[in-house]
Amino acid sequence: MTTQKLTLAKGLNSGLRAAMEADPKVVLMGEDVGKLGGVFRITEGLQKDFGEDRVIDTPLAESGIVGTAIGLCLRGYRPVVEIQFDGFVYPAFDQIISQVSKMHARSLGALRLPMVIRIPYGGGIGAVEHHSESNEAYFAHTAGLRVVTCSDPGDAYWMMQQAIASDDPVIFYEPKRRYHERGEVDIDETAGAPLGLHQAAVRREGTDLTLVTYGPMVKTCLQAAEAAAAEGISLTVVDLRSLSPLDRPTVLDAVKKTGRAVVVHEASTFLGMGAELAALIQQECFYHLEAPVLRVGGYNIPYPPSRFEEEFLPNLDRVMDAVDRSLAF
Amino acid sequence: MTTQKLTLAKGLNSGLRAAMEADPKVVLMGEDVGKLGGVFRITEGLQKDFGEDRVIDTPLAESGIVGTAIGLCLRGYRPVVEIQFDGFVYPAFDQIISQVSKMHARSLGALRLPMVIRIPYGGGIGAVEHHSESNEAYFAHTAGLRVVTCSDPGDAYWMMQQAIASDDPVIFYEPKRRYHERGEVDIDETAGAPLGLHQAAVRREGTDLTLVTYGPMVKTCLQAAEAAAAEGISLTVVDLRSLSPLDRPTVLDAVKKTGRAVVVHEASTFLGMGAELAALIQQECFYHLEAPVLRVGGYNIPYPPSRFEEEFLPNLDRVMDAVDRSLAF
Amino acid sequence: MSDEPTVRHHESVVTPAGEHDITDGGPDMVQFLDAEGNRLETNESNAPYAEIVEALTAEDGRAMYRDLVLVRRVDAEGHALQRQGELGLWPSLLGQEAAQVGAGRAMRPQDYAFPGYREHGVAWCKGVPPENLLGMFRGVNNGGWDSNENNFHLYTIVIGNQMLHATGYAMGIQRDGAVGTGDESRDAAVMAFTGDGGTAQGDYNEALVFAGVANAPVVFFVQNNQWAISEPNYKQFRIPPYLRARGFGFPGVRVDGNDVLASYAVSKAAMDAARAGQGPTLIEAFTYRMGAHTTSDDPTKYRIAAEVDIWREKDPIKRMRGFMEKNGHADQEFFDAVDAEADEIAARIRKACQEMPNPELPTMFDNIYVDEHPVVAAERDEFVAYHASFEGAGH
Amino acid sequence: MSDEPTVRHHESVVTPAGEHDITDGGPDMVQFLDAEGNRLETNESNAPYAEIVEALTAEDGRAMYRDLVLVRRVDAEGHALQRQGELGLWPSLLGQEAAQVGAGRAMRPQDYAFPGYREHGVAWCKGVPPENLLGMFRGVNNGGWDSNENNFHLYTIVIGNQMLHATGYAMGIQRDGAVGTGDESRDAAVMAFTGDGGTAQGDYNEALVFAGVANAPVVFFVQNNQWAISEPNYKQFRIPPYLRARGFGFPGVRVDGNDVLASYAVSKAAMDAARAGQGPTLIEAFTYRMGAHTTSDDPTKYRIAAEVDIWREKDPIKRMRGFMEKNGHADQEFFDAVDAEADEIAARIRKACQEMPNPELPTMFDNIYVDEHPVVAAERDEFVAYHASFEGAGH
Ligand SMILES: Cc1ncc(C[n+]2csc(CCOP(=O)(O)OP(=O)(O)O)c2C)c(N)n1
Ligand SMILES: Cc1ncc(C[n+]2csc(CCOP(=O)(O)OP(=O)(O)O)c2C)c(N)n1
Ligand SMILES: [Mg+2]
Ligand SMILES: [Mg+2]
Repeated sequence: MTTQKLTLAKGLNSGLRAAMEADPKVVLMGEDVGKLGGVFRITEGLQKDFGEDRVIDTPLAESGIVGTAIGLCLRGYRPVVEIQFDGFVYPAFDQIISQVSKMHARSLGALRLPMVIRIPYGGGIGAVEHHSESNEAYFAHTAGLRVVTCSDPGDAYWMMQQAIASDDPVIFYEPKRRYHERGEVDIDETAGAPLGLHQAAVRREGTDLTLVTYGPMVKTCLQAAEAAAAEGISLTVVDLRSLSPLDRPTVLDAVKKTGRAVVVHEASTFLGMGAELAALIQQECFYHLEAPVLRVGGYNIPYPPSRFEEEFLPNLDRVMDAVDRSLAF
Repeated sequence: MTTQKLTLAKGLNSGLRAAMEADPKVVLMGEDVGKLGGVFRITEGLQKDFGEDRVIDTPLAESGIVGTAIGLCLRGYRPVVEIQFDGFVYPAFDQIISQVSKMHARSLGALRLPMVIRIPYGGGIGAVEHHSESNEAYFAHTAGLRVVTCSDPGDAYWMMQQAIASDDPVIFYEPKRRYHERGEVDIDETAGAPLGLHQAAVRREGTDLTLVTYGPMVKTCLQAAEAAAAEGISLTVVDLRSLSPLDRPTVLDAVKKTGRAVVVHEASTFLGMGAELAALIQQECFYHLEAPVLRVGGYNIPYPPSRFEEEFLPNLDRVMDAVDRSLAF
Repeated sequence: MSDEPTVRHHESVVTPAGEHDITDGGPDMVQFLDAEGNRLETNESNAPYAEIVEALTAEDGRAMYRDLVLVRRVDAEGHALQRQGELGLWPSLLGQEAAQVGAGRAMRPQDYAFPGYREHGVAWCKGVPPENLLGMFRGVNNGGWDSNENNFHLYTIVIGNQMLHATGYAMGIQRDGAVGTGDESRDAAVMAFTGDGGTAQGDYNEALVFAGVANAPVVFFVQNNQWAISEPNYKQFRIPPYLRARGFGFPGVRVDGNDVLASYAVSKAAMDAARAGQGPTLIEAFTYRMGAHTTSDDPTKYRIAAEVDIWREKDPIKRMRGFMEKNGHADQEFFDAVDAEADEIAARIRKACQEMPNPELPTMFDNIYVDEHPVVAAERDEFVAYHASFEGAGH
Repeated sequence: MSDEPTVRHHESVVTPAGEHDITDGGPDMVQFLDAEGNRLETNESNAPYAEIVEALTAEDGRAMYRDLVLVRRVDAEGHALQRQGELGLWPSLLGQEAAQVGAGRAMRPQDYAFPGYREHGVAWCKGVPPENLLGMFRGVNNGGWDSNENNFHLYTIVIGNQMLHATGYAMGIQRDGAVGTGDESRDAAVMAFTGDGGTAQGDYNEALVFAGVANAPVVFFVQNNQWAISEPNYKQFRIPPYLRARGFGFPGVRVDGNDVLASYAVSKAAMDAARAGQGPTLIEAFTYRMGAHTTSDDPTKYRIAAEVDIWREKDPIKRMRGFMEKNGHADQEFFDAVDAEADEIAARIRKACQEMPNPELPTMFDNIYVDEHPVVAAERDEFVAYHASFEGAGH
């Protein structure tokens, strides 16, 4: 075991570097990904080391970026596209929905689009409008895409490499408020990634209730579990890691053991991931459930100005409140 | 009561005409909406009667159409935008998500976008790719939008006028495979619309199970209820009409009475409307449910070539199969 | 190419709708054959391409003519098959054969084409068996050929999308070092096809930006057939499509899309330049959609017959045949042989279409993902089990 | 305007990165004042606008100068407030004051402006109190002014979106019959602002298409400040932004964005033409972003100080002051008074910012919809009840 203490951002950066070293067909594309290293410095140093042809500062047009990335895939490349912020992926929505998700099926398997679309997402950083959104449900609803998100530096490092290695298109969500969190990362290449790209991880095991969450909310839920433990409540925390496909067995096993579940995410609840999880859990754990599956998420309003975000986003209190309501049911 | 026998398409056309007559600020925009009357003839005759300034053949660019419609709203107009087919709304996605849904909130209420975006949706017409999609979940998940759909000529006529009268932006889904279905429409203006824009309608009352559905699947579900009745099974059929907001009381009352529910739609089930409905119902009707809420929808694959669509879309058999599974639970 | 029209500041340049002449391509248009097939004099517009045309042999001309006739026949058969209920839809290329054959023949095998949905003639030139085009219009698949077999991408229906794919593919060619090496079998370029209406889309214009910035080896080939379903040119742009290139910093040329020699020469020059590393070119082929937009369309709603009559006079096949006859490049035997071949191909296509099996239902779950996907796998299994449950049940 | 540069066919026109001179606007650029404030001779480029400049009085010049100074001070205060933690972010307009004041002053009250996020100078000219700009950067709102009060739309952050809004608004003006009537207080036009990077977006180009086709009264004002965050011009386009208009059929002009007289004159001519029914114009203001992209940015990562030094010499305020001094249009007293006024405004803004109350939490549920929405209403009620449950609980 060779470990390094890395931030989540550095984990991503190292993961990108490893993938670029392993395969000359891997290219990075996006706005400001070159000299600047991206506004979050995730691609820092990579243009210097791999050249302008492999780390491409594109014109300011997201449909153009994803659209040309498709062409590069068709020519045998494996582009990793950076969308600068969550709220700027929509100009590329058409290319993603009409083309990226459907090309393999449309071509009866002849064509592949091994593309990764990186999206720094979520709030909590005091940003202006369009810089704090959680739009994963749009892509998770879209057949033909894979959608994943990391919650710690180790996953950042390994999942990035797995996503790039995937022959299917992957939407890779990066929890931007956790970019600077540090953690030990096992970078032992011979041992490989500890988990598959689409496996959920049980981050903590408990007996009373299961928190199902992902990305930036994993930390919040682990804190909630800590706080709950102090009150004698034992929580399981499942980090989904993959939103599409969902790792159903891991989720369902956890909920069956606890009989209660609360889903936590930053996105609005109406038709958010929590809707799918609640629908799935009630269907598969009907006789195990002692209370309805509850959802804690952003309210069903556009992401508010940042002075509201602390109360808009699920926080420790709101998670605990839902836990209490479930236990009291 | 003044009734007319109209097709659903003609109901929409008459609704548009009535709205244009009532308010000179109502303008129609889209590709081929002028002389051609739209590829489905929903705007037939309107350019002739209201002129080119009010029925605008736009350039072939959906972002441009919605984006300029926003500008027209800001100048006091009430544009009704036609998207030619469901699969062509994505180029306008950015304008809809970043601007249409958020402008009122962003301006602290100072600005309004009373816009209707009409989308002919769904499959079953033997069309080529991109012409049969059901993408309502994307918009229903988006706070700031209202999303409705009609299932018969009467709703087509009245809901179109209500949507245009709404000061909020409305995504109006038209079930294209039902355009040519006929029905009696009460066009008595003094009596007004029989239901509010966001009310669900109980199309049939039963005792054993509630089918929750909307748009093109209403007819299918009514046929299923008919078939079930022949087998001694009594089904309630709720036509949602509004997908955002949902008419929760009507749905929940119906399910509480029957204790069982199946949601039916053409869209893929994963994070489709059925996910939200199942999540809602299990939460609000926990002790009333005798079986998990089941979902019948398109499979979780891109809309397939038309030779597959009969088996891809929920049909009588698949609805009945779900009913049987629920009852056997 | 002639001088570019001047756009003067603070003088209105709007051309009232009525003034858009949709039957005359104007002096900038590169043309070699008149409507009767007479070889035109060298003029400012066609001069840069004259050498290419001069180099063509009678044999080349016959091959082009054969393509024109066969492609028209393929198209007619597609149309007929739709009328007879064998296909759900058919977008006819009638009138646009010369534009497409000229472009198609300017490509080398290693060049890649990104078509819209009407490029049956380009498909033909790239060697795609026409039977393969039918599947998507019959509803048995969404694209029935392996793009990499003939370097002809799948048809793209969402207007504009493929322009960016083409540009990205060209950027890949650059990264492969397959531009400007001088090696005829190595250097490659891309051709991207769209229509007059397609020029309004954001994606189209972004493709011009990306291609310009990257100096990518891509040729944008716009078939201006005067109509985007029911909308005439003046509803899509203020000045003709070939002039759009001036705003992006690379050459734009208008060519007579009904003159196969001109279309070929202009396309070849642009593709040669692209392969040589000189970057993108935009070509507007000025032509006409003789038929309906697709078999679902009714053009009598929005256009007058007189317009179609004018364009019938400019027919691309008649013109090429006139040229060949006038110059003794082919005899009646040749023309008869081509027609006979067309009959054969039509019969072959018809047979292939009628015999095309319905796909096995569970295959709809195939190839959604490269790697196994649990949701899709579970649904396929359920689907198979569900359908098995009916078997023998007489359901 | 000078002749348009020729783009020749089949010759590469790519300009290697190094050749993009980002400090010299070239001969097409309309300019009236040199860096020291000397009035330039009439030349081919500025001649069409000379009359407008001639008509300006010394009083006009002083008013412009005052705007330049006050706007710079407003901006500096915004920057300082961010540095002190009062704002979350500030995008500085430093260096672009003349471009914006010139454009802003060319608008009449009934003209509508659609800004990006850096148009503090345009906001100022349209009469928006600068305090109102702070809310969104402080995180208390997403746009703190009523656009219709000053006909200045909310800032738009998603690059390109507002270009279409502007075009649509202009189409509305046409439908209201408020174009070309000759009534000075009635005829209206729109100005739409974006940056050099913004010209790559599909929306931007679609706006050019729609505006061209509709002949809409809209002026596209591109501030080419040479950088889109870390990306220089040559990564966004192959030829300068003002030439883009040539591809869409209406006039494009490059103006010295650091010369307020030039920016005003060119903007006025374009707006007058738009109001008169002559359709759209594209203006590129050639200028420079003296500061970081925003307070979050670190330009030392990607650009050299020498470049900034060159542009410092071209400072718009120094230049206008030089002109006024040379011509005796203002005395020291005037300059001191403007500086004093700037101090006052800065103090006022600072105070307003510091005193800006945090919004009441439940107001986040307000104005999501015009009409009551059950989900939002229920969540607001739950939210209020939930927070009430903490009260007094010392939570
Ligand atoms: C994004 C998108 N919007 C709308 C359509 C529907 N549509 C199909 S063809 C067409 C007109 C295309 O006109 P043009 O580009 O001139 O090509 P042509 O059909 O004349 O060859 C339209 C509007 C589409 N396919 N894609
Ligand atoms: C659609 C979109 N993509 C990305 C961004 C992030 N972003 C903000 S400003 C900017 C650069 C803009 O450059 P330019 O248009 O030249 O304007 P400037 O900031 O120089 O005034 C980028 C990429 C955005 N706001 N919107
Ligand atoms: Mg056309
Ligand atoms: Mg800039």
